[in-house]
Formats: sequence, structure tokens, C-alpha cells
Amino acid sequence: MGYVAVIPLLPALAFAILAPLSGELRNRLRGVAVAGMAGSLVLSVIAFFQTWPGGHAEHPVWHVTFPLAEISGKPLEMGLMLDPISAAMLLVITIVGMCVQIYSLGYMHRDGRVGWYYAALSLFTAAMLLLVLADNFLLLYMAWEVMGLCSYLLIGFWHEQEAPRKASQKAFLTTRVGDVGFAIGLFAMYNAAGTFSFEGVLGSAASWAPGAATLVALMLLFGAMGKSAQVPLHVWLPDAMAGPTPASALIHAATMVAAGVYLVARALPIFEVSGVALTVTLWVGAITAMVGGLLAAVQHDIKKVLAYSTISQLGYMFIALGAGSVVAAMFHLVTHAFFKSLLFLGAGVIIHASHTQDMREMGGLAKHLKITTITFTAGSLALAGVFPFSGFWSKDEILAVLLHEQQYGVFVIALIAAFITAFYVARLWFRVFMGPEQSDELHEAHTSMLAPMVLLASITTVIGIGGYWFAEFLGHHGAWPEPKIYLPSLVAAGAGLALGWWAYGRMNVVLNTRPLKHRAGYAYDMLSMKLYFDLTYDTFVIKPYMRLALAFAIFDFKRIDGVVNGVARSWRTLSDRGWKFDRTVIDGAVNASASGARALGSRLRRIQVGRVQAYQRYVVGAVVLLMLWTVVKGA
Amino acid sequence: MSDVLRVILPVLAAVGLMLTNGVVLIYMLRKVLGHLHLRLGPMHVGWHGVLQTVADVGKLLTKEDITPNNVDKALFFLAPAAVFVPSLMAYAAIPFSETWRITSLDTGLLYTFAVLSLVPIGVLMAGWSSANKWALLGGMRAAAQQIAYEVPLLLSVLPIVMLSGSLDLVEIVSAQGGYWLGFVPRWFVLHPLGFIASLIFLVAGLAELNQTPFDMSEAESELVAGFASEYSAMKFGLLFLSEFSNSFIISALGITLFFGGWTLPWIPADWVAHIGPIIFMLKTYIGIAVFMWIRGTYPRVRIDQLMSLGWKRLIPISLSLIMVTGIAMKVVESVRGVS
Amino acid sequence: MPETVNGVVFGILALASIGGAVAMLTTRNVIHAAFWLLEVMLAVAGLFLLLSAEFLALVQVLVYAGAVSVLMLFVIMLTLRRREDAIRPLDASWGAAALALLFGAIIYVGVAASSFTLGAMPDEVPDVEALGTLLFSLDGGWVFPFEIASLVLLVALVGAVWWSKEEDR
Amino acid sequence: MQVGLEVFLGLAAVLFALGLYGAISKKSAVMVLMSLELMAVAVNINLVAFSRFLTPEAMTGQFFTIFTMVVSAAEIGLGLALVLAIYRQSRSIELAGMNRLKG
Repeated sequence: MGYVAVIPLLPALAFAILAPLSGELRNRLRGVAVAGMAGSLVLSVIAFFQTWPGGHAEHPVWHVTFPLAEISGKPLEMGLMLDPISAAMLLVITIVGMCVQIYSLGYMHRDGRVGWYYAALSLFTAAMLLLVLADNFLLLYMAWEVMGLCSYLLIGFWHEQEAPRKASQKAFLTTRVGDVGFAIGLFAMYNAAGTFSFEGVLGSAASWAPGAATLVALMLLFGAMGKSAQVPLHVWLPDAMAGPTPASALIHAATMVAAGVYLVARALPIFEVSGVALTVTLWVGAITAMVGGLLAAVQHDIKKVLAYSTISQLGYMFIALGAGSVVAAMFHLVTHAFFKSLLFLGAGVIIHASHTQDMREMGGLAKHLKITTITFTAGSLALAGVFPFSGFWSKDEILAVLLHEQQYGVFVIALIAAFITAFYVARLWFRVFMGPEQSDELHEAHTSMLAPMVLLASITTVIGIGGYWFAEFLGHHGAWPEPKIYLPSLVAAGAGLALGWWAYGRMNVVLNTRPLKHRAGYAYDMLSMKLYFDLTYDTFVIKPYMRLALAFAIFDFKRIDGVVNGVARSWRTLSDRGWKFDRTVIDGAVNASASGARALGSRLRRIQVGRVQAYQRYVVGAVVLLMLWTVVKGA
Repeated sequence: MSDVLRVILPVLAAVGLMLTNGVVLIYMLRKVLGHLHLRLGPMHVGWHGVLQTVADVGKLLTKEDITPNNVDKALFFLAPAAVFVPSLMAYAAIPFSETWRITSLDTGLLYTFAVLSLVPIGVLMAGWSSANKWALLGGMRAAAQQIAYEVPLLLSVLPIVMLSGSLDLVEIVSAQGGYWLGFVPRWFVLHPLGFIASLIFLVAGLAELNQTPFDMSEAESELVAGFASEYSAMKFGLLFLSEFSNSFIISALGITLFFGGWTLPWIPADWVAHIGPIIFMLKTYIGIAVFMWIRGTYPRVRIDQLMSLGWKRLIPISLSLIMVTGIAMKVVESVRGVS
Repeated sequence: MPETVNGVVFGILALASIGGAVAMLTTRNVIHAAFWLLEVMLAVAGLFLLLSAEFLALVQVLVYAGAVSVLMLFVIMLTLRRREDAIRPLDASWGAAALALLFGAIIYVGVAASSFTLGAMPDEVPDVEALGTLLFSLDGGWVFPFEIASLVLLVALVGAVWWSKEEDR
Repeated sequence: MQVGLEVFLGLAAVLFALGLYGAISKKSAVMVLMSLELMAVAVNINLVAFSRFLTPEAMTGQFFTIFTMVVSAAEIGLGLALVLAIYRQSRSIELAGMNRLKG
């Protein structure tokens, strides 16, 4: 099964081919990236079916390691492994990645740097595939950082404009905060376990010193919160929407942001040892699900709605993890990857068609963009959790886990979040697709953009039913939904949709007044200020930091420069003296020797007659003398 | 005494061959060129003019030998010999058959080229000593041309040396025995690499001979008769003779290197064992006829065209041919070694 | 008997080479000097044959006689403005003569004092095939020096072409 | 008469001395180059003679001769190119005139 190692290698190869080329050539060769992706997809499908039926979570299907170095006697090994979780992730990444790459052929074809876009996309895919195949936390961390870089590159893809540039810096720096936590967690982990491999770390977690597990788990969670945009490190994700939409679909909806979930899912035994960390995870997830949902409900930018929705759904996954269920979290990750990337791709088409991102300037798209409408609707319903779309099944599973773990408080929060989700889905849908048309040149997108959407929509529609087998695949017992769970869930979703319809869909006119704003002005303001997160960071982190930097700068100018200048002045005086000494004594000696040499030279130049043969005679004469000496000595 | 005879007799034979060859070739040239020009050539002296050349030789022998006033006398007298002697020496290594040859040398090919490389010196000598600007220009042109084309001529032969693994002309001929695919004679001209080499050899050989289309050195319309302008009587005869002898040698070399020398394909070797020299002479004269054919057909090129053809085309081509030959031989060797 | 033949041949060649060299140095005509040099080269090629260095003799003819001499003649002819310029003063120099004589004398003394009293040539005769094999064999052969020599020649060729380029400098 | 090694050495010495005389006395650059060739040839005779008498099988001297031939061919090519270049500059090949690089 060595071909598994080729899966991340193919996109990496595509990057290696594309990156060094000139822009023009790179644009023309973007097919290389698509080909690499296709190869990875085929191999991933094969790998998935070789892993099937799974069920043996402890032992990977395929595992290879090689020693990298030896640190104080302990071998540092790197390796790749394939187990059911990896296989499922591989499939998700490659399918979504393939869809996005094909979609981008149409979406990005007029961009002058499309080749670079494909190169970065390939590198990202390679890193993500490596991440899910890694058999240890260190390699995972490396891939994690490469993905961070790619995310930075793709958010700032249009770096000629200010917003993408700032957004890319924000994303990079914010996730970096989480990554510092991750790094500390790695140090603590190595200290405790003496290894980075999943096997060694997770196997020995139960026997660690008290508190070590909690520290490691919390630090890993912190890293995951940065990557997966959990409150309070979520602020970068909405801004990241400044990047190209297909890249957002792949990176900021389907895969990279799910890496945090994947990390926690992998490290869950440590969390279980700690207990505290598990609770923290649960509540981080609950708060994020709530906050994300609320903020999504007041955004006007269609991509930002989806971004906050992503934050909210990732919160859901953390809830599942906090409740100790890898299956529920992973299942929601999978379904969410498909329907959210579908929604993003649809949003791309919508933005293309209506030339704006502001939902207030949209409307009536259903009449003209038939296929987009159908696929987008499928994605919306999945997000809202309506039967039989995939979101219903995966949310149901999370709710079931909560009930089973007797986390009633969080259960209620999750239900409310589901209600809010349904509400903003309805808001989005009615605003975009219903109502009067705001533009008269609406047109459907190219087939190369629609085909991936249709594929994703069909997956979204049918995949939910596979939850039972997915659980079995991951080595757990599958279960079908029970009425006591799906009834409240359906009621919440239905209520949310109904409220959305009542507020936005009921009247077939453009709404320039906002019903919610009228009824709850204060709350609305709070939400539209994004719950003051950015403001808080600005006031308490960025501004003080700038002030501190300014103070240091002033201190630097006044005090340190004064000292430096004083030293410089005294040096100048000193060197002045030295110069005078130099002139008289040392130069005198040098000049004396120089004039001596010149006098000697003027004598010697007389033998430099400038005629070749004179020199020849000197040489021959010298040789003759040498030979004479030799002969005389020898005799 | 027989030792001395063994040395002297072949030399006398070579001189005889050279003189006869000259006489025959003059007649042949006149006839071939005549027929190429759709005329008859000499017809009156003897049957179809066969005695015309004999009469010409008589004329040359009996004419007054004029020595112009200002010439550099020593060199003027030496020059015809300096052209004639190397040309004569070149016969020493030509194998008329496996046994019919003046001397057997391991380095026969190298010897022939070394001797031929002395010809330009005589030409320069003649050109300089004549104290005539046409002669000097012609001599320098001829010498420059021969020097320039000696290089591709030598290089074009190296692939053959590599393929046959010997500098010995007899060995090169025997390397061409046998057949490819059972019926194609293993002549090097039919070998893909040898074919290219033979083309280079033909062009360089023509230039080496100062023959049309490369006859700038004695372009009648420009330089009277080139380096031979001031010569008359038998001195002129010697210059002329050695020129014909040179074309015989180049043709014979080409026959030896590319066309299987004295052998005939498809006929058992012992049938023709005793007529090898005759076959060789026939082939050589066919080669000379081809030279004459070219001479009667092509216009003259310009001197700079000639030089750039030699240095910028033929030398790079023949150098890469050597490289390709080496690689091909290694490949074939390793393939054989594997199978 | 062969010894005698060898001796006679050597005598002729020695006379030819030394005589040619002297003639080259004493003739007043540069063109004649070049031809005398050619004569010396051919005589030396004969000496090489006497020393059983067949390959070297042929190379000597090909390179020195065939190429270098012609090159010399070309340069002489190209650098003469009139035909009469070929006749030059004799450039006799007693100092140079004394120096060269001293040099030769010391070498003669050195040779005479040395222990090289090998009368006859060894019976083993070097042959061309062994020369080629040794020249191109990788182990213990001369292939690397040979390649370096070819590089030297290439560089010299390029340099000569560069120097003699007429314009653009 | 027996032709021994020292005879060849003596011949080479004479040729070398003659070449040396030419090289330091002749005023024409081409003549000097010709004299240099004479010296090179004398050296070659020495090498081949040593090789023939001392190492007939290994042929060391013959290989050295090949290399000296290469070097002297390179030298003569460059030397003549130089002479031509100088002639083009100053219309003369007299060595006495070639002192423009004198400091």
C-alpha cells in the first residue's frame, strides 16, 4: 500500500513544477495541478476501499516510519499511516479539492495569476493530505503550519487591494496565537511521553503526571481553536472571505478549519484523561456555536454569513468532541465539508451573477439561475438540518450524544443554535433567490462551475443516511435516530425557517427595514458590532501594544540615542588625536619606506629595457649559471 | 641485392602508374567533359583522339623551359618537385589488393594523410617563387583551402577508423567483408553513420583537390592559372601530373574506406582473388568520373562561402558524427553484452 | 649490418637537421628560413622513425610540416608589405652566440659526464596499438592528461581566433 | 657505427643551442617563433630517444612528446595570431618596436 504516500506527493509535485515557472507559463500549465489532484483522488478512493469496512481503530491499515534523528538517545521517528479516520478525511479532502479545482477553472480563468493560485492550492492540498496521513503530532504540526502559510497566500491573493492584504495578516497572526499554544502543548507532550507518535502519546496518556494531561490537552485545544476559528480566536475567519471564493470553499469551509477538529479528535484520549479539558472543549464549542449563529444572522455580506455559519458549525463539532464522541464530530465534519463547500461554490456563482456580495442588492435569482438555485437549496436545507439532507443526520447524532452524556444545558444551547441556523439560512435564501430582481443581466454559470456543485449537492443529499455505517467504519456502534431527539431538532429547524420566512420571505418586496432591528435594537447593534470582539482586541490588545511600542520608540530616540551619540562623540575626539599621530609618526615611517623603495626601483628599472630578447637573455644567462653550478657541484 | 630491388621496384611501379594515370586522366577528362558539354572532345589524333594526350606529352617535353626574370630561382625549381614527391609517396600505402601494395603499414591511413598534408607547401612555394600576384594569390588560396579542408577530411575518416578499429587500410577493407541482413554488403557507405561520413569525405576531398566547385585557386577567369601561371614545359607538366595523381589518391582512399576496396559483393571472394587490382582500379576510375561529373555540372563557389562551409558546417558535423559513432558503438556493445 | 644502416641513416638525418637549422638561421630570406625549418621538421620525423616512434613521426609531419610550417609561411606572407621585405639583415649577435654556445657546451659536458652509455637500442619495439591502448585506457593510462591537453588546444584555438579577428575591438 | 642514446642527446643539444641562438638574436618576431619551434623539436628528440632506450614498453617519453606537441601547436597558433594582431596595429613585426608595455 505504498501508493498511499503518493497521495500527498502528487499535489506537492504539482506545486514544485508550477512554483518556479514564470507567470505566463504557469497560467498555461495549471492543468498540472488539476491532474495531480485527480491522481490523488483516484488513489484516495482506492485507499478508502482498501480500508473498508474499517472498524479497527487502534491498528492502522498501513503504517510506515523512518528514523529522522536521535535526540539524547531517543529516536525521533516520522511516518505516515492510514486508518479509517485518515481514509475518510482523504476522501473528503480530495473530493472537495477536485470539485474546487474544476470549479476554479471557470471561476478564475480571467485572473492574471491563476497559475499561482493553482500552485498555492496544490501546496495546500498536499499539506492537508499529509496532515491527515501523519502518524505523529510533530509531522501534523508541520503540515499544519504549511497550511497556515497557504491560507495566508490565498486570502491575500489579490494583495493589490487593502482588504485582502490586511485580512491575510490578521488570519496569519490570529492563528499564530493558537499555534503558540499548540507548540507549547507539543513540548509538554514530549516531556511527558518522550515521543510524538500517536501510538506512544495516546497509549501512555493515562500514566502521565497529574496535570500534564490537562496542560497538553488545553494547549492542543488552544491550537485547534485558532485553526478552527473558535471563540475568541474566530475573528480572522470572516475577514478571510476577502480571498477567492473557491479557495474559501476549500480552505475556510471544508478542510483547513476542520483540521482543529481533526486534531482534537485524534488527541481525544488525552482529553478524556484530563476531564477538565473535555468540559472546556464542550463549552468552547457551545459558546462558538451560539455566537457564530447569532452573528451570521445579522450579516449582509453573503460570504460572511457563510463564514459565521462555518464558525457556528465548527462549534457544533467541538461540542461533539467535548461530549467525547469522535464519531459525531467526524461525521458532522464530513457532511459539513460537503454542504458548506457547496454553499460557498454557490455563493461564488451568485456573486459572479449579481456583481455584489451584499445580500441587500440581490434578489430574484431563482428565476434565472435554475441549477444554482436547486443545488444551493440542497446545501441550505442540509445546513438547516432538514430531513433527509445530511445536516439533519449529523446534527442529530451530536444531539444524541449530548443527551446520552446528560449535558442538558448544552443540549438546549445546541437546539437554540440549530434554530438560529435555520433562521439565517431562511434569511439568506429568501433574500437571494426570492423577491424582485435587482439586476437584469443575470446568467447561469459555465458548466465547469456547475458540475462540481451538482456533484456536491447529490453527495449532500444522500450521504446523511450513511451515518450508521460511518460509525461502524470508525469502529463504534452505529445508531439510527430516535424520535426524542429528531423531533425537537426538526421542530427547532422548522421554527427557524418559519421565522425566516415570516421576516424576509413573506412579502415579495425588497426589505429596507429590518424587522428584527425594530423589535430589538440594542441586541441588534451588539450583534452587528460582531459582539465587540474586534473592538475589544483593538482596544485592549492592538492599541496598548501600539502605545507601548511608541513609548519604546521615544525612549529609544531620547535616551539610548543620547548615550550612543555621546559615545560616538568621544570616539570622534579620540580618533582625531589618533589621526594626528597617524599622520606624523606612522605615515612618516610608511613614506620613508616608500621613498626608499622608489629610489631602489629607479635603479632597478634600468634593466627593464622593454625588449623581449633582453629578458630572454637574462633568463638564459640565469639558467646557464644554474646549470654551471649543478655541473660543477656534480663533478 | 634482392632487398634493394624490393625497395626500388615498387617505387618505379608507382612512378609508372602515376605517369600513365596522368596521361589516361587527361584524355578521360577531355572526353568526359566534352560529352557532358554535348560535344565530342578530341577526335583527330588516333582513334577517337586517344593519341591526343601522347602528343601533348611530347609537346610538354620538347617545349622551351622558360624561367622568368624575377623569380626566386631555388624555390621556383623546387616547387614542382615539392608538389610531385608527396603525391608520389602517397601511393605507398594504397592497397590495390590484399597483397598488391608497395608497403604494409599499421598506420597506413595516417601516413597517407600526413603525406598529403605536405602538398600545400609545394603549392605555396610555387605561388611565392613565381613573383606574380596571380600566382601568389592562387597559391595562398589553394594552400588555405587545403589546410582548411584537411581537418574535415581527417575527421570524416575517424568514424570509419572507430568502426573498423584500425588505421591499417587492408584491415579497413576486410572490415567491410560480409553482408548485413544477408545481402547488403557491409560497405561503410551503406552504414548510416558511414554514409554521412562519406558525404563529408566527398565534399572535403573535392575541396582538397581544388576541384570545381572549389577551384578558386586556379579560377581561370580570375587568376589565369593560379600558382602554375609562370610555369611552362615539363615543370608545368609535373604540377599538372601531381594534380591528377592527387585525384587518383583521394578517389582510391574513398574506395578503400567506403566502397570495400578491391572486393566485389555477391561474388565469391576466391573467384575474384586474382583480379583484385583490376576491380580496385575500375572503382577508382568510376570515382574520378564522378569528380569530373561534378566538375562539369556545378558552378564555382566564393572563397568565403568555401571557408565558412568548411569551418562552420563540415567540421562541427564531423565532430558530432565522431561523438555519435562513439555513443552508438557503446550502445551496440552493451546491447550485445546484455542479450 | 642493420647497425651500419642505422648509423648511415642517422648520419644523413643529423646532417640534414643541423644543416637545415644552421641554414635557417643564416639565410637572409625569411621565406627560405621557413622552408629550411620545414626541412628540419621532416628530418626530425625521420629521426623519430629511426627511434621506432612511427606514430609520432607521422604526427610530426602532419602537425609541424603540414600545418605549422604553412601557418608560418602564411603569416610571413601576410606581414610582408613588399616582396623585397623578405630579405632581412642577418641579425648576427656575438653575445647571443656566446650564450648559446656556453649553453650547448654545458649540456655536452653534462651528457658526457652522465652514465647514459647505453650503446644499443633495446629489442622491444614500441608499437602504435599499445600506444593507443595506453593513451585511452582509464586505469594507469594517459587519458586524463590527454583530455587536458585537448582542452589546452581548444583554449588556444579560441584565443587565436579572438586575437586575429579583424574588426570590432 | 653504433647509434647510442648519447648521440641522440648530442644532436638534440646542438639543435637546441641553435634554436636558442635564433630566439635571442633574431629581430623578427616570426623568426623568433621559428627558433622556438626548433627548440621544442630538440626537446622532443630527447624525449623520444629516452623513451626508446629506457622505457620502450611504457613509451612514457612518447606520451610526453604528444603533450609537448600539443603545447607547442597551441603556442605557435597563439604566437602567430599575436604577431598578426601586432602587425595590424603597428605595420611591423620587429621585436624592437614591441615595447609599448614598458613602464
